[in-house]
Amino acid sequence: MILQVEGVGKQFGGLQALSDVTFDLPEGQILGLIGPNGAGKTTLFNCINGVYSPTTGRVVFRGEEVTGSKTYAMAHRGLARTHQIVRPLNELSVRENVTVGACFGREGHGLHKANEIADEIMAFVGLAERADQLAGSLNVGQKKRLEMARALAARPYLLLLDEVLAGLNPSEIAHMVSIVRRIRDERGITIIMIEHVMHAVMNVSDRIFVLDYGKQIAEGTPEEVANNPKVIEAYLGDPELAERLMSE
Amino acid sequence: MSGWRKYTGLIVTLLIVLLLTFWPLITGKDITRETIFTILLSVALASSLNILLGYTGYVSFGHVVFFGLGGYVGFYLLSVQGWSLWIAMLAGGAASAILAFLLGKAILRLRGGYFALATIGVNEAMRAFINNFEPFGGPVGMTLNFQVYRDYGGPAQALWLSFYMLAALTIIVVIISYSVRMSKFGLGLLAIREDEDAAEVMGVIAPNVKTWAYVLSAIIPGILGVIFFFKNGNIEPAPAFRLHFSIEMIVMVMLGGQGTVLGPVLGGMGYQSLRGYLLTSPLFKNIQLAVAGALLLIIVLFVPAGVVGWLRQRFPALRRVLQ
Amino acid sequence: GGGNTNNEPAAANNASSSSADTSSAADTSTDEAMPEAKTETVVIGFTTSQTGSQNVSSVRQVNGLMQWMNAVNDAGGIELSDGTKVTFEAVTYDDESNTDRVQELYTRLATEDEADFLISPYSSGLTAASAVIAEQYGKVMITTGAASDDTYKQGLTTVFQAYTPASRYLTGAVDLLESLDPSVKKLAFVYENSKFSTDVVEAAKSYAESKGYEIVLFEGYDPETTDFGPFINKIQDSGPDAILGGGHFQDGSTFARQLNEKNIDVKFFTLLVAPPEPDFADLGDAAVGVIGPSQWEPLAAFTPESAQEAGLEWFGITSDEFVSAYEANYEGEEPSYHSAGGYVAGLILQKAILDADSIDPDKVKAALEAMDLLTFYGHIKFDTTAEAHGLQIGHSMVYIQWQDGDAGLAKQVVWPIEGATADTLYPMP
Amino acid sequence: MAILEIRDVASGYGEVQILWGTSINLEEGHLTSLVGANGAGKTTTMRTVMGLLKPWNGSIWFDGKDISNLSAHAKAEMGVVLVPEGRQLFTDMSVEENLEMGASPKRARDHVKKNLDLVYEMFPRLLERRAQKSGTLSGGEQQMLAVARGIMANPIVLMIDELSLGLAPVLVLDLFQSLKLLKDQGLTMMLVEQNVQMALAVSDYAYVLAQGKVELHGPSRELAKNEHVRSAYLGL
Amino acid sequence: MDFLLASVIDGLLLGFVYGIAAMGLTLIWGVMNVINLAHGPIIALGMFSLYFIFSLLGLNPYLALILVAVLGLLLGILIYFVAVHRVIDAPHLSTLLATFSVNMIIIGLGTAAFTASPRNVEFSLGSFTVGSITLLGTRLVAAVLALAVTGGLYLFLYRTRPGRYIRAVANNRDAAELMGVPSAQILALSFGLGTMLAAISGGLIATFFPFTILAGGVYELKSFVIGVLGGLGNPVGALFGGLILGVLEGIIPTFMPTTWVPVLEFGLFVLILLVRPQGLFGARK
Ligand SMILES: Nc1ncnc2c1ncn2[C@@H]1O[C@H](COP(=O)(O)OP(=O)(O)OP(=O)(O)O)[C@@H](O)[C@H]1O
Ligand SMILES: Nc1ncnc2c1ncn2[C@@H]1O[C@H](COP(=O)(O)OP(=O)(O)OP(=O)(O)O)[C@@H](O)[C@H]1O
Ligand SMILES: [Mg+2]
Ligand SMILES: [Mg+2]
Repeated sequence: MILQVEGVGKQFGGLQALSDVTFDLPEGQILGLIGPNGAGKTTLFNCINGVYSPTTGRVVFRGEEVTGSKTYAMAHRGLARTHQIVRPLNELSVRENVTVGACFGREGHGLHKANEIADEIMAFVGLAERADQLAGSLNVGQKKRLEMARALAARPYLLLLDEVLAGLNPSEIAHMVSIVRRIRDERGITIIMIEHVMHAVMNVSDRIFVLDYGKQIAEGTPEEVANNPKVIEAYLGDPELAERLMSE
Repeated sequence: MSGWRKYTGLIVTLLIVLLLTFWPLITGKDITRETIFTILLSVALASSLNILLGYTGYVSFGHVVFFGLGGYVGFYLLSVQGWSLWIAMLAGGAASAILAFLLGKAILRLRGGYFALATIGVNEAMRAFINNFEPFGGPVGMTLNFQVYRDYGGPAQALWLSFYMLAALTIIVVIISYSVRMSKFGLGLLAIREDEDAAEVMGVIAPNVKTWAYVLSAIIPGILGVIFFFKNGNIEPAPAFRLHFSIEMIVMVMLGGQGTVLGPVLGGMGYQSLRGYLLTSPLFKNIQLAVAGALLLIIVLFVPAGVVGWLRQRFPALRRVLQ
Repeated sequence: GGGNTNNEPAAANNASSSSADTSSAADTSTDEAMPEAKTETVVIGFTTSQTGSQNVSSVRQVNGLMQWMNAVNDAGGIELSDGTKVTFEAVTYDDESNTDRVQELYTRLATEDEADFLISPYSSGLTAASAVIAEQYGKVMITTGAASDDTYKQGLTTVFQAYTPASRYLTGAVDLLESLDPSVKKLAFVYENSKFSTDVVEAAKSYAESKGYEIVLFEGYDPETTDFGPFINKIQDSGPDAILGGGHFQDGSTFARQLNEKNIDVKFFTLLVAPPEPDFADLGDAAVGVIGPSQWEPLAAFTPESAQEAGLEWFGITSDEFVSAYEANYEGEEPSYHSAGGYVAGLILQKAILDADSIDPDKVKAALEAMDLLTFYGHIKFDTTAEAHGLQIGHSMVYIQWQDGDAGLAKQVVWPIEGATADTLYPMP
Repeated sequence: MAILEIRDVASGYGEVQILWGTSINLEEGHLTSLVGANGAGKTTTMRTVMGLLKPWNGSIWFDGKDISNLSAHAKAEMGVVLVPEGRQLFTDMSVEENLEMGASPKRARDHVKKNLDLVYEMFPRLLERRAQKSGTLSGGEQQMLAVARGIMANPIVLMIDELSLGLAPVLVLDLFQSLKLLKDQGLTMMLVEQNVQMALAVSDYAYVLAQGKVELHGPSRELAKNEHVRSAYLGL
Repeated sequence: MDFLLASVIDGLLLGFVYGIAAMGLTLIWGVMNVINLAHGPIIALGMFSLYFIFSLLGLNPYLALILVAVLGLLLGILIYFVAVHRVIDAPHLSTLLATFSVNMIIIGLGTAAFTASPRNVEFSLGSFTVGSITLLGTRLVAAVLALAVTGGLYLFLYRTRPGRYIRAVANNRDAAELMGVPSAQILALSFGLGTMLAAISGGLIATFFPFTILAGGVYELKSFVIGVLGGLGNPVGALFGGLILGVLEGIIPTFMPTTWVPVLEFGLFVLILLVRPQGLFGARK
């Protein structure tokens, strides 16, 4: 198991954003994390990578307890993430952004080696032509790829992707999905992805985990989850309604 | 050949500093030396501050505290304890570094305006404390007995000595500034400047990196303080911890272009030359402050990236030369 | 008005050369016309606090100095034995009452402007900063408006003090108090934290203690202080009979005003610097009874006759001449001791050049070291020992008090008894 | 009649030109979609219409008046309202204060009560969170609030950038339904939406933007059926 | 005991005026995230305006204060449009330097025009003696006025539409603009209000202490301390912060030399920044 989440809960003032979330993640899996808005998905990421320390429960990463570690410590241990609302280092070039990931990530390379890694990763995600552009001037799709590239450059064991497909058009989504799959297949990196684009997440995940109001309501293969009435009610909505809207 | 080209930015900057250094030797005039002394001092201070302000993005409004504290510690050792200038300089630098380290652990947690205010607070608290601290002469400060200068070849010779040491330190600062800019450490600083939380998520140990940047930007002002007040012959709390001076340092960094190696050098030169001119110009001397303010305002409003930043934007071809 | 109008000094950058011939005589075209009437222009450098806390006193000091300079120049300069006429030219800048600026500007005066002699700025703090530069560049400097003793104990060799040193500023006040009321025992010292005032009160304190006084409060305030509330509360709490202290004009007059507003009862109140200034009268009631030490008063009578009596050489004009010339020059402004101090600094230099019969700095310095004379301002003599070279040892203070007389509020000399113009008003109203 | 006309507008950031003569007409009471690849200039178009960017060329007409050079707040006063990309909430204010701020234009002040009921009905989650600081809402909740605040302005023309960004599928459906309701009440809308299929399904008319120019436009239904359009521009 | 009481009362009365000065600073800071380094010189201009109106026009100082307030408001709006508006969205440093250059301009012109010699407003409301404590009339009136100003500002910010706009613009300028709020005008108004408060506090201070064009600097530094004590953008907090500072300034000298006051003051300031940067009373935004 690369990651074990045991009874994790998080409270903000009077709000229980997460309660008693438990799951294990074997190495090499892609886990889809879905759930309605405000279900606590991002909060769960934040508890795993150390942005918040959980109010209850523990997080075990690669056999060691890491509950409440600092974010940079988690990065050094081999955990990388992207942000739902992108956070590029605006005044630095795309290459420098990616180099930061390589320099300070798990392997902690020197500048020279880190630059080589950055070049390779930028080519991989399709940002090579943008290497010398300032990160702030990228468009949404490119910024998402940049987030991805920075995380990958850290050579993580586990990658947390928070809505990397949001704001992308269908062809971009297809491209991004193939990248996600290749990350796992070619690099053996385990992935958890939060996503609202259903066809994509159903397509790429080995297993899906569903949160609602901070609680786990379902877990299983994409098919099992898609047909789970609780999930349909809380999250997917009435499939016929969609049909009806489109055919009107 | 290509090995050299990699360092063009550094070489250009060093050439400018060296030119300044040799100027008084060429003219052989005391006043040139005095003018260049003021300029080099500004260049060195601005370059040190730039490590924090330009690279890390933390606006220190009270950076003069390191200049003052270093100056006081060194001056005390020189004049009261009778130690040699060299040791006093080291002690001044060390005192500033230690203060920066302790402060770094504490106030660098604060962001943006809060940090800026905290540095003002630290400076004012330090000044008020020294004002009450009898071993350092309290409010009236300390005066160097002229006997001390004789150890360094008499007052006139001591002035030259101070100048050479300042020049050497300026060169060191420029090299440090360049090395930081080009290093992994520097990249970490830039990442912090852009988005500290995101940088941490990527693995930059921000608390440590920031603290070291702070320490690095404090050492040289500490040593410079010793040289400056040794040359001055006396030290008092008000001039040693003059808040206005801190702000002038920021202005210099800003004027030249923050976050670049060359910027603070040009900024320091430009600011001091302009000020020297205004102070003595018969036309402006009565309203020199207002004229300087108006010029500053124009720069802030219309050339916010500073000279170097503006040139880099305008002529991308010059980027290699203008680091 | 006490503005900085009439003394607008020579423009900054025009001091091209110190020994250039000037066109005072029509000898520029024809060499043989009057070959012996050579004119030397001596450049005198100094700064003025046109702005900042020392502004009032500094401007008066410079007014005095300029009056001397204009008088000498109008008279065709000083004539040396070889017939050379020495005239003077001033180069000055605004030091903003700021030590940093002082050092920068004196360096400029000593090098760029090639000043031959320097005069100090006003105040001990600024002067200490400028003295360092004078010494570093080996320039002879006459200090005035600067009484602190400390400066002269740092191994200086080219700096000469016109003022009575701080250590003798308030000792006379203690003597005066003792003569007025032997029953008084409790003193409070509240003083400005500056070189000068600290020197003054420390000397006065040990003098008072040696005379058996009890010091119930001894505390300094920062130069920018405008609110004396906390001190006044402390004074009230410690209940002294007499208050001594102060610092410079601004803080001193504020202190006096607030003490009066709060209706504090003291019998005897002495302040440094502020009371002798004519502007102190603006305080009205709050000024009545306040005593202050003065370097010079128009009423103090130093004359050629008194010089003869004391066996000293007399030099220069009389007090009356000084006052009337000053009032004529500066729109009726009454000179204060700072004005006289400025004038006498020039006078000392003039006498030294005459004695040296040269403008060579080394010779002038030797003449200064040998100087021992009486002027309208009093006795001038410098310490020549290595420990305190340049310290003034000839001159001493007089004490004035503001009294409400028939002609309204007026200053009276009350001490020393020999020179007194009125009895001391005691206790204070 | 077109209530809002964008005539041959050019615009961009700094010295970079993004729009190269874009023309769009919004018919009164219609829902118009603006689609195109990432970076095509959709957001830039909306920002220019709103006055957050100055048009370099061309003009913008609202209700027969040239509004090209008015500032954003003046346009909002007139009833042209934008729900921006990136939400732009008042993060330090509560949910309800945000909604109240939405009703700042004079024309909205009399309808606060009614509109508040409307948006709480559309987004019950907001009612639940009405006293929470909006900065701490989840991504999707923030998106709801942004849309709701736009509605509070009682707009004549409502422009929404990235309507369904980060919203759960169930909500997206509800939202589209609500939009249809609003449309039925006579509101004119312009929509940018990555879920192109859905967008074309609910809108009346659509513009396809590519590299800062309008490549194609026509009734949504026709575009949705056009195979060439589907493959070349919509990535379907 | 009397001594302590007298010191506390002195401090308290002064604290009201500190509070107003700080309120101006913290309003501008809270609303536009601008640390106004021209605050000190504006306080000094307040002093000079009152002085001139009083001594040239012979107006009662408290009537003059109304004029001073209006002038302060207008000056602030002017400064905003000339120096701040262009850089309001730029990084922190730009606004700091922009306001600092205004500081230099005011001080530069001020010294040229007024010289650095101290001025005094020769005005007194006499004093009242209660037991052994003497209270000055001018200070009592100043305290009352300070209370009134605080109340007015509070009501304005939290009970009026422009007040709400100010807070909205403070939070997200673009969004406010999209909601139909003329953000530039609102920012200018906020800046104007901030400088108006500075000018008022300057005017009040002028009725009890002598001053020069440089005199505002001290109050600017105090305002920083108070702003942090009371929490940014919170007018009531600023008033309380001012009172706390005033009382400290009164009490500390009863235990140690007065020159230690700034050491403790700034020490406390840094400490509060460290442990409670939102201020003792929490930043209300
Ligand atoms: N710092 C915080 N303080 C208070 N409440 C918070 C904070 N962060 C999150 N919340 C609340 O916790 C809940 C879960 O938020 P979270 O961001 O994890 O949702 P999410 O599942 O990622 O939703 P989305 O799909 O909309 O992004 C939300 O209701 C949110 O308002
Ligand atoms: N502030 C900016 N400065 C410079 N270029 C920018 C800026 N904002 C956007 N751009 C560029 O303008 C182009 C158009 O961007 P715009 O945001 O209008 O596209 P969009 O159609 O909304 O795309 P998306 O679907 O990604 O939101 C992009 O190439 C982008 O990189
Ligand atoms: Mg989320
Ligand atoms: Mg967009």
